[in-house]
Amino acid sequence: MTDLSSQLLLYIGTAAGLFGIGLYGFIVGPQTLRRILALNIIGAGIFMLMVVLAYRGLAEEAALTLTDPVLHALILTGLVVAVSATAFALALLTRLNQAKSAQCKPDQLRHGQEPEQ
Amino acid sequence: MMVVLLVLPLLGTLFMLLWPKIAPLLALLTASVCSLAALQLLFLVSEQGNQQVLLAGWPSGLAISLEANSLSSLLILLTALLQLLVGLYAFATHRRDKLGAGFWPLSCMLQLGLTALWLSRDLFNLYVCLELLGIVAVALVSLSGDKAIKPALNYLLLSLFGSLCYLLGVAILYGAYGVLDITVLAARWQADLPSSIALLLMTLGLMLKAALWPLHGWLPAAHAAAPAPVSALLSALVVKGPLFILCLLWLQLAGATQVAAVAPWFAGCGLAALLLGGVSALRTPFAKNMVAYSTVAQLGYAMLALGLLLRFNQPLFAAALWLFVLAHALAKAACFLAIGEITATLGGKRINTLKGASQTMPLAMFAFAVAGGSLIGLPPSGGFLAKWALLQGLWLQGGQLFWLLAIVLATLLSAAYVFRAVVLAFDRADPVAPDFAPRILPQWLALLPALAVWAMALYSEPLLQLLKQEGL
Amino acid sequence: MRLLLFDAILCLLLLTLALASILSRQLAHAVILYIAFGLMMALAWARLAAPDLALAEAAIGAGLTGALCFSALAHQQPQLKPDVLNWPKRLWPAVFVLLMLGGVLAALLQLPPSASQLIAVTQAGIGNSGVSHPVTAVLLNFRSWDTLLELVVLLLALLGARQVAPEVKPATSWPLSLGWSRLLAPMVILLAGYLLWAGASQPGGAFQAGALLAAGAVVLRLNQQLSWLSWSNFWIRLLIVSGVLVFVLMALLAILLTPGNTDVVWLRWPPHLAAGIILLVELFATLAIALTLTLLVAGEPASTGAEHGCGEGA
Amino acid sequence: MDSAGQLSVLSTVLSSLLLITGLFFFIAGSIGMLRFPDSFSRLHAVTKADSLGLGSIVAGLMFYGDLWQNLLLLLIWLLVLASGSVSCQLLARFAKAQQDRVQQDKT
Repeated sequence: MTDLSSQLLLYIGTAAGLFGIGLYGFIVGPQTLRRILALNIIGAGIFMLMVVLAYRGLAEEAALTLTDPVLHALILTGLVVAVSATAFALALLTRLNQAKSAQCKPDQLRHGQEPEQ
Repeated sequence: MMVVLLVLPLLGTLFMLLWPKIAPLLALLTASVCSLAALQLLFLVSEQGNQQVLLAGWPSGLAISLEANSLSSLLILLTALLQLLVGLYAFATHRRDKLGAGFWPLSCMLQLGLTALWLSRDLFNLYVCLELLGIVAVALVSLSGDKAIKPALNYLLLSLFGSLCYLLGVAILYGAYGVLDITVLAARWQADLPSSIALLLMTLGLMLKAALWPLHGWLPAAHAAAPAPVSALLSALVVKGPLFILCLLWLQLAGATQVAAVAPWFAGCGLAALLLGGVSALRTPFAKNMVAYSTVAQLGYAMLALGLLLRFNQPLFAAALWLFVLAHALAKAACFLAIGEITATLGGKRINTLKGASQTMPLAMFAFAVAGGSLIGLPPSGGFLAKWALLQGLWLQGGQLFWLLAIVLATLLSAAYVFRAVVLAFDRADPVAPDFAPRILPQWLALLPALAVWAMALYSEPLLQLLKQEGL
Repeated sequence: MRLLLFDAILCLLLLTLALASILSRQLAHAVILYIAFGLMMALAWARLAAPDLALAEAAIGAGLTGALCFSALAHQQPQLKPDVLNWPKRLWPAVFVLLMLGGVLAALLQLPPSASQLIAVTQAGIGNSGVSHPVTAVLLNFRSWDTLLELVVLLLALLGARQVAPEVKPATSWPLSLGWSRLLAPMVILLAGYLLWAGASQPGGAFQAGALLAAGAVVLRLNQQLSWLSWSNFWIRLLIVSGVLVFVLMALLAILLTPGNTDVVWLRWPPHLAAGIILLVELFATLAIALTLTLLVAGEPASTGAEHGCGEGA
Repeated sequence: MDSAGQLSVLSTVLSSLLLITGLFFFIAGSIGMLRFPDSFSRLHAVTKADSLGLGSIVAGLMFYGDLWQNLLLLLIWLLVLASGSVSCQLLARFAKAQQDRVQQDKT
């Protein structure tokens, strides 16, 4: 079925597994921060797949002494884009939480006092 | 010429960030110069044929390739003109609507992202453009403050997820074929399992980003929460970017068996979007949500045309697809600007705000009605042209009664939600304050694209010819 | 065989950490587990012959994202009771995920074992690219348009984040951490300079150097140093923008310098000038990346407690 | 592991011993962090085990490297030591401040 070596298979399987785990986390949630983490895990899985694909030639063909630099460059670009998006998402989340806590402050105070009484 | 179109918005953005005080001026200047350049590019393409550039002067495959065909240059022209128009509107109303200074550089970046996307023919470069577009769109939505943060965050997360799906598809394709250039890839394409899975993943991501049914859930909230000029840009242009890539993938890459398998699904999704989006637009109590749902419905037409094009390979459907995109962009910009102007002046978000608008704000209401006419597809508007091409194509195929009936039903639905607003507007107006003086300039600006979409009918022949041969 | 065992353990660890991060009860644990995951990921990439990516992932995937997550965590409402999902809510997503995973795996297993032919093309072109490290050549010469757009995306993230987040509250510092951060600063600068310079021929480059510089600057910022480092300062803004600006100006200059009447090609560096141009572009890109990342992390509103946590993450 | 062949038996045994000691400290520290009740004792476990464990691992590895590599290894250890103690102090201060706040609330 496949011509890949067992080492490559292992890593490819892991990459796909990470994609699956992240996907599950993204769908199930429930907190937004966790969904952002899940997106990052999906991203890590995809980048890992790309790293393995770049490593492919090195593992299988003795003639090649080089990993695929194009894929490596793509991953670097992708990493930067991913971290930018994550940073923006987290900034939005912070703002959302601030707005929420400004709303809930009276509530929370009441809640904090309850156990002591 | 392509270089100018890419460099100008980029430099414009940078200078705006350095000197925020003159940002509006720079934005308008950039948009107008870009419009001229886009017009020239269109002439150039129609005279000399497609312009292809391999960036940085490296051999094909290694370098990123850009290509300007007549469709891309038409879309670039549309982008630049709408930017100019919306920029003028935003400039005219930014004091009243408290539009932050952040709008100008962001809108300029939006232009850069869109132009880069229309030109790019490289899978990974398209990914970067998509991300740029997605983040700009979210940043623009979040301009309207606290109430927009939640929809913006939701939009961002889904959009990121969509791009990651697309990226996974790109990774699989690169793993299988070792190239990213779409033309090179098309030559080596084999309809095997990896390529099918990759195509499906990319389609999933792009459908999510383009808010195509059934993945449209984020759109109404996000577009309704944004400030009026931003909603106009988002609805008119941003959702078309992923749609463009989707068409690029299925029309240029996919093999015959893959196309045959997926075409009915596309058409079905398009139809469902038309009907369900129309019903939602009819039922929502908020004015901007109505316009946003109508975007979902109208994107259904494009999807339907794509599905039919893939199935029958009839050039009329290609023309219909892109005519829908053009007509919808103009009409929706007019709708959002008009509704935004009316709700901002009369105060209130519900559709009831429109009550009596035909007397208090006749110009804006006229703009809405005219644009609505194109959404319905009344002759001789751009929407009518598109629908006519679609119907004609179906007629030529013969025996497609089901689709014909469905389109008629969808037309009735869109007529219903447009007339719902218009009828309210002809109701008797609530008494207004004696010093009530709606501003004229923004209303005229909302009317302009509405008139332009009717003027499209004047150029129906060349447009049809151009888009029919293009296909993509 | 022994190495295969190592690979297997590493992969298992990666999967476990990811799963634990997704399923853990508390958000704080999820973030910590994610950071550990990022570090393991860097190890895996180093194992897969991608040292520059491992550097970048350790700095960004683990460090930067972790720091950002921690500072967002500080603003999270304390969770009173963990959300418990009922079975159907867990089952359907799981079924969907398994279906999708099956499809992806089926596709991946059919990929050919041979690498792309682009490697040969890259090697043929590298002589004229101005640098000898292939990844840098791809980033800044062969596919420089991607890199330019990537810098724009980074700038954009800063714009967006600034737009939604209010100003930072001043917090107190503490002599020991201040002293240590000051001691670290010159070392960080030295190392970043080395990374940047080495990027031309070995693993390293603008992004890694920028991330490192940013880490140093963030630590200083958290100790109330570098108060001039803010968006309202024109020169800082100029430096942040210069990453893209110098890139574009160089491209325009390169067009002007192209001899003869050959048609204009965007972003083509003349071979004899390429090395200099790339170094210049990288230098400004590094500064811009460092400043952007610093403002992204430290410019966020944060209370004192959050900032300590943040420093730890970085 | 091919350089191991050049080492004498004594050095191999010594370096292995050091490496095992280091690993033991790491494991003990990790268990301590997971099992200890409050933040102070957790910090104690982690930082102590880290500096000692890393120290012995670095020492164990030094048998394999040349002078320059050994200097680098030493530098790594020193840096980790310093930043570890600084961050430990920071965390402890933070934990103390929190404890004080809780006590103030109670009184």
